[in-house]
Amino acid sequence: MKEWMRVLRNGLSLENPLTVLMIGLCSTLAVSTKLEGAFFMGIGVIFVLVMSNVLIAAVRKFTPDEVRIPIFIVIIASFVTIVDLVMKAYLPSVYSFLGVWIPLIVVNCIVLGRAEAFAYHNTVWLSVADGIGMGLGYTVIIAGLAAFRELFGSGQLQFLGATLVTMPAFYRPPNILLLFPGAFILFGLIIAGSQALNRRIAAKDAAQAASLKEAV
Amino acid sequence: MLRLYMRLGIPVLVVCIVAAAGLGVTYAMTKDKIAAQDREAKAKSLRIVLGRAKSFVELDAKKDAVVYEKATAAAVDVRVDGLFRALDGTGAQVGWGLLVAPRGYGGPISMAVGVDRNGKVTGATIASMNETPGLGTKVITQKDWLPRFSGLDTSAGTESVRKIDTIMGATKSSRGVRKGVGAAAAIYTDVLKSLEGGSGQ
Amino acid sequence: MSGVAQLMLLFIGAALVNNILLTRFIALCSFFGISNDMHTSIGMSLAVIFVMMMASTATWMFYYFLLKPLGVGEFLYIPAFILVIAALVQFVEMYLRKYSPALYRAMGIYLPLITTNCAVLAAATEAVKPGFFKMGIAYNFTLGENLIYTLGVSCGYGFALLSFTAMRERLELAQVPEWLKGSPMAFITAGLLTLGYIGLGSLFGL
Amino acid sequence: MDVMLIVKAVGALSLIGVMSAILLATAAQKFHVDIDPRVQQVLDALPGANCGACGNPSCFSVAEGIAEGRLLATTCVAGGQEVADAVATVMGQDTCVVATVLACRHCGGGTKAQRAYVYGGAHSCNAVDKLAGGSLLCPNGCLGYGDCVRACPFDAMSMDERGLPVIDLAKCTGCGVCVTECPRGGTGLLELVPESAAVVVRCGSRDRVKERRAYCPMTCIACKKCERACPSDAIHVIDMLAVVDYDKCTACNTCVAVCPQKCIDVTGRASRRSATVTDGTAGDFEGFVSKSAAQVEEAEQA
Repeated sequence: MKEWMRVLRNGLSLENPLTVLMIGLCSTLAVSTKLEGAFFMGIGVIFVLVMSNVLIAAVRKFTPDEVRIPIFIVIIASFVTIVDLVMKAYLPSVYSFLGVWIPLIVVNCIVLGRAEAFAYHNTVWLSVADGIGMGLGYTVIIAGLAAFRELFGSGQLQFLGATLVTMPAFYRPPNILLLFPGAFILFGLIIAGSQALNRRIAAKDAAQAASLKEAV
Repeated sequence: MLRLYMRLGIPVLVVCIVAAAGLGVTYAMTKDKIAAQDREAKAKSLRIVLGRAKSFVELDAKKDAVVYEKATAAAVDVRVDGLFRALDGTGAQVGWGLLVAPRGYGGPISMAVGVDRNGKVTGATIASMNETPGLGTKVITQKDWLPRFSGLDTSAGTESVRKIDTIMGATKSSRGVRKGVGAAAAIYTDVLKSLEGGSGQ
Repeated sequence: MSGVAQLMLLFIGAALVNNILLTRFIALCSFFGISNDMHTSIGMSLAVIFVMMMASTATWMFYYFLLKPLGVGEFLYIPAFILVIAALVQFVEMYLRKYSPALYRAMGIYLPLITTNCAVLAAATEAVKPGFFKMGIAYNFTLGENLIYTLGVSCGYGFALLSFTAMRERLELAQVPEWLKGSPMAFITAGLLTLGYIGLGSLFGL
Repeated sequence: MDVMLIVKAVGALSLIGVMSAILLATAAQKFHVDIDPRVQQVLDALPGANCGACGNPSCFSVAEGIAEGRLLATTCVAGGQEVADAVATVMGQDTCVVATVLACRHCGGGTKAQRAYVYGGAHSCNAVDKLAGGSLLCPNGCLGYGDCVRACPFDAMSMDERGLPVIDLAKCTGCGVCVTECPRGGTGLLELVPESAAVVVRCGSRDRVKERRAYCPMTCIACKKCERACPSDAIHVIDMLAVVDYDKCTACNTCVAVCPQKCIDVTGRASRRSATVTDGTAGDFEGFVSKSAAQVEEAEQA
């Protein structure tokens, strides 16, 4: 169980797929103009990640090495299609916003990457943790980015049809935030921030290690 | 030799069969729901442009293939997504609902256009599009623009929309929408007008 | 529009105006991942052009000769396409290693990466589901148009990748604020590059 | 439920799946390239940095070459003896001795050397060097923009306060990437020397002595004191520049002590002197004044 929690936390912080590993960027930047869309995208990715991780971990003993990529990718594609169909049927408004990006979950490097790097070598139980951790790590970043872009780019923040926050009337939302260049620049700043944070943590660790040494 | 084929083929085959079966089941379960959503979305935008009509009957893609062919030809480079007879409560035809998709800045703009039996546009609305937020979206957010198409005479075909100005800052998008209405007008004058009368009732 | 002119427009539209990397946000992973080094970028671009042409031809045929007639294209296209792409990429890799070591050395190591390159799947899907990826297509393609279109998309990919790599190589030497060094600066540069591509939208009335 | 549809779906996807499997299986046989299993083992033994120091494009191509017998087990210059031993074990050969080399720098001028012009362009030695022969008056001195530091695949180099690259000999593998990258590497600013090298002349200027005295406080003035003092005839002034013959040098450090310019310096892994220790610091810049032979000895003992 301890191991399980460790794997779960890994996805959230140390190996966060977006800010640390920098994979799965396409959908992150494109979908993060609306909080609601980003949220459901995250849910979709978590579902696909967990299910495909579980299945791949389960069949890993019976998979010949030469055809493992086709097998993984069919499994992943099937779950993606399920998300695609279910969302189309039950969440049409979300689907009309996300539609394009759902099929691209298949080629989202996070999913195949985790299948190869983790699920293929680990047990079903741990793979679940990895799927949830990685998926949550993705969702947190993408939803945060979306909330920021929606609030400051369009002047109000909506979720499931309810308006959560509205900027005061004198605020004139800059369009650039909703456009592609804004997404790139904003994401660049986010990475700069997270790098600075990591550096500070590393420096602190080093200082701590040094003081320990002295004490010894 | 054969063993290699079996060793590689069987796992792939099994995975494919299971995956396809699973997807088939999911598709069968969601198919009706998706079709209903689709119909609902279409009907919703059609009701906006032709409020008088109680029901819409789509021209069958197989039975009326000729009509669709002619309509596509009349629409030039605007995609024709569907042609609907608009019926009132008694089943009498009050006009036509047309679903067209002209090209805007960010890809096709799916829109609905209503035309009444006098050849006047009753309204135009946008069902979905991918225009730039804040710029191309002005075709919707500028509230007084789309209603300007109402009452437009369709007799001049694609030229009918000439007198509607495009929106500054959303030139491509508004030109696309204009083109969509123009195509609908052309389809009506060239094709649908002659189909009116008894057949709808 | 005459045939040749239309094909030209199709190509330019796919390569520049609707550039897959900079206006559609597709295939960004490889865009940031390998744009450090010019040699790598050239190899990857060549490999992408090559694989995309083959893959989209194959998926087009599978779609129109198998999936569509059976009426299962609607929900089976994702697994079917990606399976075809994955198998094809692996096959090409093996073939090149055996028969064209020179070519294999030039782009061989990038081939496995292409399976997860969204651009290939996106272009293949767009060709049979027009307008799906909003890449400026309004009708179903014939095989020939599909080829031209795919060539346009992949050349656009290569063009964007190479120009971005050139910028990043120059950026290496520039004096950038310490906290922006490395990938943050790369993202900001990409943002400015996309600004330029937005301007291309008014080109040729596309 | 539409059974027929599911059957069709299963049929279509299975067909594609089986076709791909057959394609791959056939390819695996038809295009089978006999890869020597030793290639992988050799590859595992190599550092895998793909540094290109050996003149081959990648570690994989080296592994192939070694397995085919085209290349020697000692090909990897970066890996040194350890890697060569491991590779030789894989290949079933006797272990062979590698002549390890290290990088060293022949310049002590740094920021104190006079400039020909003020340069404000791209931060790159290669760029400066192309602009009117570089911003330094000295044609062989270090330009100080750190191309070598960025190029070093082993993170063994860093720029110090004097604007000179310092080589951490504990990390340096002698791969030579810095020498290739340095625009003045070809004229001897950076050089690969044997691991046993104990002293280094921190000047490589080919200018006339009078001129180089005018623009650099550190330069070798060709006074021949070192040549006369050397007990083992290992240092000579050739073309107005002191040059060490490492075959003869016994690391007695006499030359270091007699040099009036303090331009000869202690270095080398053999003397366990990381360049950062003996290579002077910003404080004692004016020709390593504060460093006497006694101090060097002291440093050695510590």
